[in-house]
Amino acid sequence: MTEELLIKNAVVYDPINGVRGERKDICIRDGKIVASVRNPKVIDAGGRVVMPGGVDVHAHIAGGKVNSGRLMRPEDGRKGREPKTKVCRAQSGYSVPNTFTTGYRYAKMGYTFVMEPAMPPLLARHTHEELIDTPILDNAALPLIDNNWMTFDYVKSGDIDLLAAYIAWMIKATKGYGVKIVNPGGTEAWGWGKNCDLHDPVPTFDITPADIVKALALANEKFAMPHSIHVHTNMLGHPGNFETTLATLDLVKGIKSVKNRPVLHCTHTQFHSYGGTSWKDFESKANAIANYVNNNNHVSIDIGQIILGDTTTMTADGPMEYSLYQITGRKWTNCDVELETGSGITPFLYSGKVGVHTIQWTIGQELALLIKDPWKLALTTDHPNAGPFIGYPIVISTLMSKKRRDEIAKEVSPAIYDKSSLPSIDRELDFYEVAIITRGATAKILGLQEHGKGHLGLGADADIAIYDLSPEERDAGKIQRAFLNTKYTIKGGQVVVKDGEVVAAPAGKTFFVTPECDQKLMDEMLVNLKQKFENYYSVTYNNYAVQDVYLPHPYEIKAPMVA
Amino acid sequence: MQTITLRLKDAVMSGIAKVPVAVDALTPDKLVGKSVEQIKAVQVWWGNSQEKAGNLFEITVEGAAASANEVKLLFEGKLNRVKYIGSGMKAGEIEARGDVDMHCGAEMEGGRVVVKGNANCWAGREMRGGELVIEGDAADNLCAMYRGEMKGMTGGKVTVYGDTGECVAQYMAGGELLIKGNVDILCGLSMSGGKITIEGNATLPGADMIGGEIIVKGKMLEMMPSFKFIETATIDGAAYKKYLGDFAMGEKKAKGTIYVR
Amino acid sequence: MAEVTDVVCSLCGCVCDDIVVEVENNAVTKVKRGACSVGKAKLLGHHRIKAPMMRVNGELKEISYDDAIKKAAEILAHARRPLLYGWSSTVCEADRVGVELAEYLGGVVDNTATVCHGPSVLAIQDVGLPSCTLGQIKNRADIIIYWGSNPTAAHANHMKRYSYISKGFWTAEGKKDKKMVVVDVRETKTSKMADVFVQVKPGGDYPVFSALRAILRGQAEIIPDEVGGVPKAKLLEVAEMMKKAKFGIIFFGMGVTHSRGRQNNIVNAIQLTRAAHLYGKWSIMPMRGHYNVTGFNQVCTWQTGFPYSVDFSRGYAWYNPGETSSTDLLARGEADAALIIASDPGAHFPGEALRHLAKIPTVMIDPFPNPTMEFADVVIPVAISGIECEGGVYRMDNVPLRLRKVIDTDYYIPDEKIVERIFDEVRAIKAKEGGV
Amino acid sequence: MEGIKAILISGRTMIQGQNLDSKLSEDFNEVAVVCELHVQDMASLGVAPGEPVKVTTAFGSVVVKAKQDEGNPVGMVFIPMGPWANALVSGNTHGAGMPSYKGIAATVEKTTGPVLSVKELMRTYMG
Repeated sequence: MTEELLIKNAVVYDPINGVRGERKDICIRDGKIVASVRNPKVIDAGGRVVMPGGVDVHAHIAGGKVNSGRLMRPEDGRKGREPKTKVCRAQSGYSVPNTFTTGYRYAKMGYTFVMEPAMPPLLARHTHEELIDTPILDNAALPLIDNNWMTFDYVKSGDIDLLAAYIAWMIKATKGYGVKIVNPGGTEAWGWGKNCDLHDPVPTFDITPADIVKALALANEKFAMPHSIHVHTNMLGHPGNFETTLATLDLVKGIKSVKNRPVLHCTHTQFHSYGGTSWKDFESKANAIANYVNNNNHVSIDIGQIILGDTTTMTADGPMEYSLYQITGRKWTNCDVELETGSGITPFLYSGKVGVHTIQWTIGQELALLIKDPWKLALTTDHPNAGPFIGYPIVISTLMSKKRRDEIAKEVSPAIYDKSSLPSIDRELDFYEVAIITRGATAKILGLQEHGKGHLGLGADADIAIYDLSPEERDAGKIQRAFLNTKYTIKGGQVVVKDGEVVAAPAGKTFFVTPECDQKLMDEMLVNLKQKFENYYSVTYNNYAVQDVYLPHPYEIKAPMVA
Repeated sequence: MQTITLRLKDAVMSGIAKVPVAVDALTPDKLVGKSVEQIKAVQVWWGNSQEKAGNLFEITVEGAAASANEVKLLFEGKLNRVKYIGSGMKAGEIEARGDVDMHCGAEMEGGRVVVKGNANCWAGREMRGGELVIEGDAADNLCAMYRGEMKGMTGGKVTVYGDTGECVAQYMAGGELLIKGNVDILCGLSMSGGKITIEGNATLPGADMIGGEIIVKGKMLEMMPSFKFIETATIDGAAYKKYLGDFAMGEKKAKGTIYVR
Repeated sequence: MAEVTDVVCSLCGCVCDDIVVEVENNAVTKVKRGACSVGKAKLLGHHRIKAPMMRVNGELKEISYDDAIKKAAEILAHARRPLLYGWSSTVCEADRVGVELAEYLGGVVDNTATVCHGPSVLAIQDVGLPSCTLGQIKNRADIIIYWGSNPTAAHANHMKRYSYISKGFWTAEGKKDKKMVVVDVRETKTSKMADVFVQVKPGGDYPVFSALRAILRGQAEIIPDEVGGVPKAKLLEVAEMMKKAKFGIIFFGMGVTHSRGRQNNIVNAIQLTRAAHLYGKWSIMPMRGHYNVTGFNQVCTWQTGFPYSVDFSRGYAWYNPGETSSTDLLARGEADAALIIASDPGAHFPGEALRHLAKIPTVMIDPFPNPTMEFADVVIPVAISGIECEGGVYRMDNVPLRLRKVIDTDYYIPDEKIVERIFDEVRAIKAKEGGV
Repeated sequence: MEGIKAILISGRTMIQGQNLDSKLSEDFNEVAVVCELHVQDMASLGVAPGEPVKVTTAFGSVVVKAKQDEGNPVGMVFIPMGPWANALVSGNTHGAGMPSYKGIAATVEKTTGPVLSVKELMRTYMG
């Protein structure tokens, strides 16, 4: 029996297909968008705003780091509790919700795909086990290949082909999606309690973070990878770090991708757009970063917008989290991962009364409003670092409403008026641009538009969000409420949310990439890799790779080697 | 003045297993204005299912009350497995005649709770206001925080006539606590504010404290090694040694004070 | 005869994964290398429970798997406050079903951490845990402290694979250029190997941690001459060593989680690690006992938001060890039914708790006969994880590994399947009786 | 010869570990039902290795076999983690979920026995 569904009277915003608020019907059969249907169940969208299912390029939702955050914060778990229902498991948590709640809350916001951006390779199995228990959302994870000793070997020898072979092996071993780089070199230095800026040599390995980023960008483009390297630049959170960010973006300027996409994605850029020399003269440098992005086409960014309130910061940038703990004195967890990467976790309160936090809060919005082309831009809060993903509707309402921004400006620190340009920006995004930065651009940045995501063209996955909004709605409060709880969310042709209630919780698919590397190259690399396991790893080579049983609903993307 | 008497039926605790009854739904501010039938219909948790209050308690109501301040609850019967007495209370009065179970007066904001007996763990947890009097002993984590929080008791007044357990007033940030008996180890652990007066003995009080004040009128059975003697001071005419600490937290944070007889 | 390599040990928190065994007509005949004597004993196999049983007027009688599963479901489905305890000597796949079953029943789910490293979890919730994976220690550590932990008795391969004796990138000479400090209330084989042995008075750990922290924070002069039975000179000696470390690690065990101060000993040990971090790179790690005690805590945390002692009475998770933990539920006489899986409260719980366990209907799921069986009304034998079936586990440093299946069993059923079948029966009972 | 006051602790031993899954077997009985004492304490009790001693705390009493151990300080007794040690432990977890397994005030006396097997010890809990 084929499952047919017809959505009538939808006002569709589908930027990948250039559909800008057209009143249309959407036909669905067997979970896909089709041209016509014969005997469908019918949903009358009643002229409401309809978009493809949301795609989030960067949210820490699954894995060792996130779970350490949950475990260490029962006081966060105690918030947001909901009893189990016939459909839903028991829910808990605000900034570090349990996995079921993550699936339900994203679905209620109309999201259907989330990228876990930081999977420590040695702990990859943990990330996949949590993705299995994250309902509804299709997903993928990016293994961290930034501070790996194998990466250092080939960056030092300059052998990009062998580095490409290592990347191919690592992405297959971890069932990953692409190359994630966090504080390259710095987290290895943190193994001795130290750190590195872009051109500082990594202790003992004496290569620089700049060398690492460049080499990995080149190696990544040796395959037809759907996504570019995903980079958290050095010196996150340090006043004056905008120069490090610009220098990092410039490193890869000449590199081309066979996949006609940028070659570097700069993530949670807000944390990397700081001016001044200390917290006293701290100021926004969003305009400098925005100018660079406007004048170059080899870079995409996601904003990492602050949500005022308490949250849990967690990143592979061990040294940064330690410095945050030293400022707040709150609890602090660290986990260096042998030969590969690290992580740090500490709670943080972003307060509108504090000047620095207020400027941080403006920077994310400045980036979104100063960067002219929304296709280079993704909306994130680096969940939960700058704030929980449940805050996305707030960000959407402030980007769409100058009036809302001015109201908030009056309630926060006056530093907003002399250290940031947000009050002077009048631009308001419309539904079309919002659809770009939350599904269109985000799907393209990840290379998922070729795999049925982020749009409603024929053959696309029937992932659809129907918001209880008329296209003319301009009231920030109504917009915020509507983007928090959809009228309907449809995942793979199945209604999963109705009137803000989860009515079904099917399992999501895990997307992973198989880079097809030349076998001779691979064998040469494996000699070096097996030596590392023999001498330095605490697990054996044969027990390392993630077994297929950890992906009950796999979706494979092959990435052939580029000639 | 209205008095609502709630006598726990013997049958509730007659089984092999003594499954706790949670009465956070039965406080003066939540019951004011309700008829006895409506009170009997209030849902109360007993293990993993809710029961009508009337099925677990014999309930009688005398007099009337215009506001919660004029409502007094009287808990009677075998209360040692009745949890959350007065929890989250905003106004009015509660008297519990007998030993009560955990979370008595937890997250109280106002009103007065008197326990004619011992109170189990977490009495006065995260208290913000109001008064809690325990005429017997209080078990561990009296006036403490919930796991992971940085603040426990922030206001209100608690008096315990008997002894108390471990970690009393952990992460205290405000309010007043008077203990007439002895306290077990680590009273005032990690406190940042508020005042604790112990008329009996104490063991390792004030560890990791960064503010607030502890007075030990009885014997200091074991003193923390990381406190610094400052001077002698007099309180109510008696001489005390004044210590500053906890220097294990570093000089900048060692802003807590302990007075030792 | 076949040789099986890279076998993963299913006994202690070391989870050694380079074991080589010989298998002949479906039995492990030889453990060639990689396992300590304790791991070897399990791999070579012991006496185990032959068949499912049910207690009929005092005596355990053999019954079928189906009947045992039905009886187990009846006991759990009708309970007002069921305790589902254990989960540490089985795989994550079983733990996932167990947490869901507890949620469905409105019961309490808890694991052996509640009598082992539960206090370490409470401490992490107070101050966090600056730590690392074991390989980081193997490659870098120059000062190793075992505090209230006796690896020669409890984690025999620990020093050889990960810490004092192991050789790594910056530690190619093994223990030659490392220092080991052992802090304990008594001398042990481990303390005899130490460069420095600090003998603490029983229950004296807490003030000793605080004294060391004050010294590291420049307040040595206020420290009295003796703290917790340790002379000040010894404290100064240890503090000096800690200041010079390039990469220091503190391993702690039940010597500090079981004694006076409990979780606050661990908070203080973590605070000491943070103070030492002012001078060099310092980490701290609990010596988790069972091979998958950490795994349950991980599964329970991502599924419920909390690591153990989770009470689902109200349909959502209420976490409060000391109220919702197994010893309290039993000693206070609250639980009215118990499911004990992959653990042995009969051997490890206080007598007071066992007196109540004896009074309530109890279901036991385990491959091996143990003292808990004396309390069991239904006994269900299972396949041995890591030998007869595979599954996910988490090592003491939270590194996830996968147990291998080494030999077959055509009779015994894995834990996960048994718990699933009990769950299906519970659903059927509830549907019939119009329950939730 | 009346008993001595002592501090009781318990913990893992290699043999206890090797029999983790066979605690009903004879050799577990042999090996885990011991109470390790300092040689001086053995002398003041007038007890030779292998002879039964009765260990009592505020929460229970159990008969085990004396074993000499150089590691213990005077006044400290060690019983391997297991049924006999835990017969002496309180069920009060002091609001932390963790029983007080170590550092319990105990008295140790010379006795004639009997040393209960694990099964017999478990029977004592079945009122």
